[in-house]
Amino acid sequence: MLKGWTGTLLRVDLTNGNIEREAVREDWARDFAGGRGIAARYLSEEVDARVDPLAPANSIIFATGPLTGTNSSTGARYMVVTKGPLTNCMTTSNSGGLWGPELKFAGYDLLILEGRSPAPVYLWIHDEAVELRSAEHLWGKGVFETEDRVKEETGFPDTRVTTIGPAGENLVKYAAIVNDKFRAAGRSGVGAVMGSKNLKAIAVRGTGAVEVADPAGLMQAQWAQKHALTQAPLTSEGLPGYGTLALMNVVNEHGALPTRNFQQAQFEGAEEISGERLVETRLQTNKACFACTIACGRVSKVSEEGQGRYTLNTSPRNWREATEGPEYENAWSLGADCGIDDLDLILKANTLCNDLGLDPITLGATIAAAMELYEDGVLTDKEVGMPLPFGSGEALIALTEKTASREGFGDLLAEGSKRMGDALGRPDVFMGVKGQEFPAYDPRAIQGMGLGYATSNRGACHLRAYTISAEMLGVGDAEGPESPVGKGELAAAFQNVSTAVDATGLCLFLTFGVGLDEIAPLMAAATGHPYTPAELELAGERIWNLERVWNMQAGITAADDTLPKRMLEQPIPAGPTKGQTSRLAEMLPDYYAARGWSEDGHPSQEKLRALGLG
Amino acid sequence: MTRHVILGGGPAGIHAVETIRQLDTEADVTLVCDEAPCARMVLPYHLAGTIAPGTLFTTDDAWALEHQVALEIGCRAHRIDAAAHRIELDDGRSLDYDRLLVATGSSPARPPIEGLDSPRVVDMWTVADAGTFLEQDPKDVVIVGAGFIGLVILDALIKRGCRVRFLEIASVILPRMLDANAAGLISAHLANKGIEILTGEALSQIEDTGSGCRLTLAGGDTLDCDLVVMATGIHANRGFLEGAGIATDAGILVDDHLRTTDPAIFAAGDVAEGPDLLTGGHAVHAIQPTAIDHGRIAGANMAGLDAAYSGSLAMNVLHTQALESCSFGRWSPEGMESTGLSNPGAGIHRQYIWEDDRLVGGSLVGPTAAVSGANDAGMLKGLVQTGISLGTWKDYLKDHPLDLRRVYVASGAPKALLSSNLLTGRASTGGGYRFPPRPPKRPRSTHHAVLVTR
Amino acid sequence: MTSATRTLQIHPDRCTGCKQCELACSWVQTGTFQPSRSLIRVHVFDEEASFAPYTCFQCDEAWCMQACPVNAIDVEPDTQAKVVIDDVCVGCGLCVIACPFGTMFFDRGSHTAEKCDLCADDPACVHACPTAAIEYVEADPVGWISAFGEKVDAGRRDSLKGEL
Amino acid sequence: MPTARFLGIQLRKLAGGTELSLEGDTVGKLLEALIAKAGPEMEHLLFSEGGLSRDARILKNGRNIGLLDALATPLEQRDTVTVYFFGSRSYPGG
Repeated sequence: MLKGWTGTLLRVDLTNGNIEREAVREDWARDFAGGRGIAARYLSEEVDARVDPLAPANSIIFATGPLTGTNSSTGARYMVVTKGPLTNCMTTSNSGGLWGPELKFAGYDLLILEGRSPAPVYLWIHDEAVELRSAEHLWGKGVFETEDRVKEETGFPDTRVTTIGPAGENLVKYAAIVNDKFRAAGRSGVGAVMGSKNLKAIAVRGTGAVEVADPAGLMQAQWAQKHALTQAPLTSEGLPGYGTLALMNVVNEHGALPTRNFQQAQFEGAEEISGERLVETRLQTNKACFACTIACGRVSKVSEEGQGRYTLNTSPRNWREATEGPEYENAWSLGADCGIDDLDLILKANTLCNDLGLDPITLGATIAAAMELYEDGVLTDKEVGMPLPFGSGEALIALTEKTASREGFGDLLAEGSKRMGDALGRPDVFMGVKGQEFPAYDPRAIQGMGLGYATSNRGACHLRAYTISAEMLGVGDAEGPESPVGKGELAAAFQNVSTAVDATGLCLFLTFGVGLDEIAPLMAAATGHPYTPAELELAGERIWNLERVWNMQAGITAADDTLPKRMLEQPIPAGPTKGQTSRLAEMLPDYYAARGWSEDGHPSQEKLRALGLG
Repeated sequence: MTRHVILGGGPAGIHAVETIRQLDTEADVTLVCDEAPCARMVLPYHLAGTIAPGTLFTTDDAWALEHQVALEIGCRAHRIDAAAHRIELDDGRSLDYDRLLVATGSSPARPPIEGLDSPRVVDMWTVADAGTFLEQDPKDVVIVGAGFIGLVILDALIKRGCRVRFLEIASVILPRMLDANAAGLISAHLANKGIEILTGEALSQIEDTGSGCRLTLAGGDTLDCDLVVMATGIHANRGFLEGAGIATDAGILVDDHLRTTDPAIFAAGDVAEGPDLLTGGHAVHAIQPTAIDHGRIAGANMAGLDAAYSGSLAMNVLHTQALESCSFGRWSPEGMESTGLSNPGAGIHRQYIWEDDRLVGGSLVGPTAAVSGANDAGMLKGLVQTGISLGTWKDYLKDHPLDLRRVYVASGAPKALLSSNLLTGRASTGGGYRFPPRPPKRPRSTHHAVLVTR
Repeated sequence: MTSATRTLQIHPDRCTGCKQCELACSWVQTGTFQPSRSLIRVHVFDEEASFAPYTCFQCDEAWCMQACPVNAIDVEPDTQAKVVIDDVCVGCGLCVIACPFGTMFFDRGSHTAEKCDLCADDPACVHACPTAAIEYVEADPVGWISAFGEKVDAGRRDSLKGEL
Repeated sequence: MPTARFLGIQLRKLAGGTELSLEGDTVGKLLEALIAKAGPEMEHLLFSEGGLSRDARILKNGRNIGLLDALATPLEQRDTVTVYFFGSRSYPGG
């Protein structure tokens, strides 16, 4: 087996409690590079694409990459790969923290969880010893309390826990899986899949080692990688200083900050919820995931004025005044998108999302859509149970809790804004792709981003093709954000590279400082397979195509590679990007061509053969 | 020139010698010892065959030369003439002293049972005992007494391929180290490994069958085995003190300078009943760390330093078939407030024993990664040792029994510990009773170069 | 503190909790990445927003060295580091329970005690720390650990106030 | 006068505020006025590499001046110039 890998996967059949160890297929390991790739390969082999995501026949795979657990900077990631209930597509949700490396140290590259347990259980992995334990007493508990209690039950101070909260148990379509209390595989409802399997948590204590093929080579490559990260302003100053929230003012200045469910593209309260404001008034320290030398995580407290108004004792046993976050995306979804400019309130809502196990992006976006419907008179106080105008923090907090428990109006919110809009006869309020809500960049303002959203295999997502740096931040020689020219190729290239990075076990944020030129030597030294930048990019393309083919088997067509009408037809009303709409129709053919796909978005047989998928 | 006589070559005696020598290069020092001074804690590893035999011994001629010590090996103290400052040896000689240290340790206590004189019945206390065992190379062993002394050799015997059974008169094992719950967890673990522990069983007779031993229990049942190891407790070696006029109780009573009621006589180690750190009273703590503390404090005071001892702390650590346990201070929660967590299925136990908001004892049981592979064992010791008031952190530790690290750091214990040491501010120096030549300088690992080269 | 020797001086305010020091230390011990074998452990106390690497203070008393029944721990003359001599150590574990700082470890693989030896005067953790939160300088460690303890303690007390 | 707006705490400190009114009929002139006011450290930040620093981002009314006429981009009284630093190496391929 390649080094960097443990070579072992753990297969757990929750239906009958069988636990088996299996050798990881080395050819797949090599060709799909790791994490997101090999998990996609296993899922496509083992799960029928037409499966109901919440049925026992769906599997959920937790996968690390070859660099997870090494000292390569950001080697912290694990991926959750499954068919997502929000999108009915293959989803690949990524998380950092400490859990992924711990799984590796316990001796496993992947966990494949199948079936459905007859009663709530959690999985306890202590090196070779693996067992399913009853989780009846944990069912209904929040993430924070669950982590503490499971940790105590294992008896090890250093046990790492990944868990769902009540949202996952209640099959909220966008329930998250949360590890280390504040790190989440957040999107597409992976937590609901876990909940559907009656699997509450996975606790891991690993005392073993990750071995590498070429120690001297790896050390050289990781010093080079870390040095490059210290030279790039964003990874050395921007992210450590402001976290991802550095983007709030920037994106707003560019006129690309979606506001009030994408009715505007600039938010007058952006400064109030910006990274600058967080640092000045609430930030306690920055915090890193395992092995990360960037450390963009935020440990924050509510401001002096917010004290008392927003106590963060969401769990009696755990978190006190300090909390983590918010990330840019969350501050946007819970803030600008809902017309809320109160950072303390956002901190509280964000903490609630962590404890309840909810994806804050979709939650905020769904509430924003509901706010629009309320202001349009489609929803009333009676249906919602409270007034729901844009800017209502009280409603945001109350509905966050009701969504996780599916109580009252929360039951509809728990379905996400697409299903909610459909149910209320207003499909136009859904701002997303393939059932998943947009993140925090207006696709009308940044053309390539819109294309990336439309073609993303897991529904709207900023992490599949973060063309922001090329288009908006003026790095490289890409056309400006308003131009559709060249964006097909740009989006495809970004998708391939991002996918490759996801497979390695490293964090995408590292690409603000280094590229595949620096990552390939890490992979080569760790695994012993002579990966080149080109081979890694090819692996990314291979994975992307595999996901696409599987999604098409699941029923996705080119018609799903689209954006809501508002994005295509309704111009941005004001600000620097006034008058712009998405020119998706001009970009899509370029994209398909760049991908070597047919005009109707099918990967050609030739392309698939070239990628070894045919 | 002061004449120092040290009776006993265990850790207390050796440390006393070295401390005296560090402080006074001129003094006359004599060490009396019935066998070559050795480290009793090492016997199990000697039995297992995992160490070089030389590791057992703590002195040799070179050491004696370096420390300018007159070694009197192979004899024992017979009687003390305190008025004359003279000690009579069992070989008829006598030694005069200005300062005398009694560090004669303890010996196995054997119950009054028939048949203990058989060569197939051994103690496990001296190098000679171990030699007797190794000569017979038994394959089927019964250990009488499931306390620390019995259990500490278990892993070694298993490693030798022995079948091991324990016979314990009490209803639980390790009664002087862990509470019944924790001990029960170890019993269950050992039972899972196929090691029989017969508790609540009294031994009435041992019969040498010519090829082995037959043990008869009080209830009439019999057990056959190749060899019996007696591990039923110890008693202090202080018979020779009779008539010396020195106050004794459970051991020789000493003050915080390790001085007995006779100002010229000091006592240390298993034989001494010295200050108890936790109670402020006196206690016998027959363990290696106490012996060393005693030896250093006694030696320092004998050499003229004014070193007061705040008291000894009971502590034990045990490895039993990949399950580790350790305890500090009060190990029994009886009559005390105790908190913690217990997960018998996983072999996990943590207990904190409280007096107001101070930890006065505690124990940990679990795999290496939960006990000695974590920071927690030492931190628990530090909190008990400093006796620091934990205030509201007590409640926190009750709620979060695994999060000892945070409590420890917040308690200020590290500061208190860094700012104090045993011998009135003197830093410990290396060397100890190490044999010359000193071990080579520790080299950097080869991986180090790979990592730091850029 | 013996003069002119260096200690690991920790700057908790710089620590991000990334554990690169643990990775480096375990690498030096094993040639693999195995944080469970690291002799430096990062405390991440989120609620107090306080992080710090934590390892042997090379304390004056050297409880571990004093407790060892076979003298497997010695003072390295150049650095004053207390070091374990592997082939002398029998693995009894007494040093682990004697050290009141919790910085002695027992390795189940080699069955020997392990502790920080300052990498023979060139600590790998110092090289690995991306924020210079670990420095190898002449300084008294009492200072940083006291201040860190006070911060962690205060964080708790403040938050209790909020609960009342 | 056109308004200059600054993002990032350090830059705001250096500039002496979040927003300033500064003279200048082009972006270049406005930046000169900024440097005259804020001092050599600002100049070093903005122009350390012979031209405009690689990581400096200048927007005129939300549009990157790199997509307009760079420093020659004309300004009118009601225009807003946003200055921030945001570095990144391009990927893919780099």
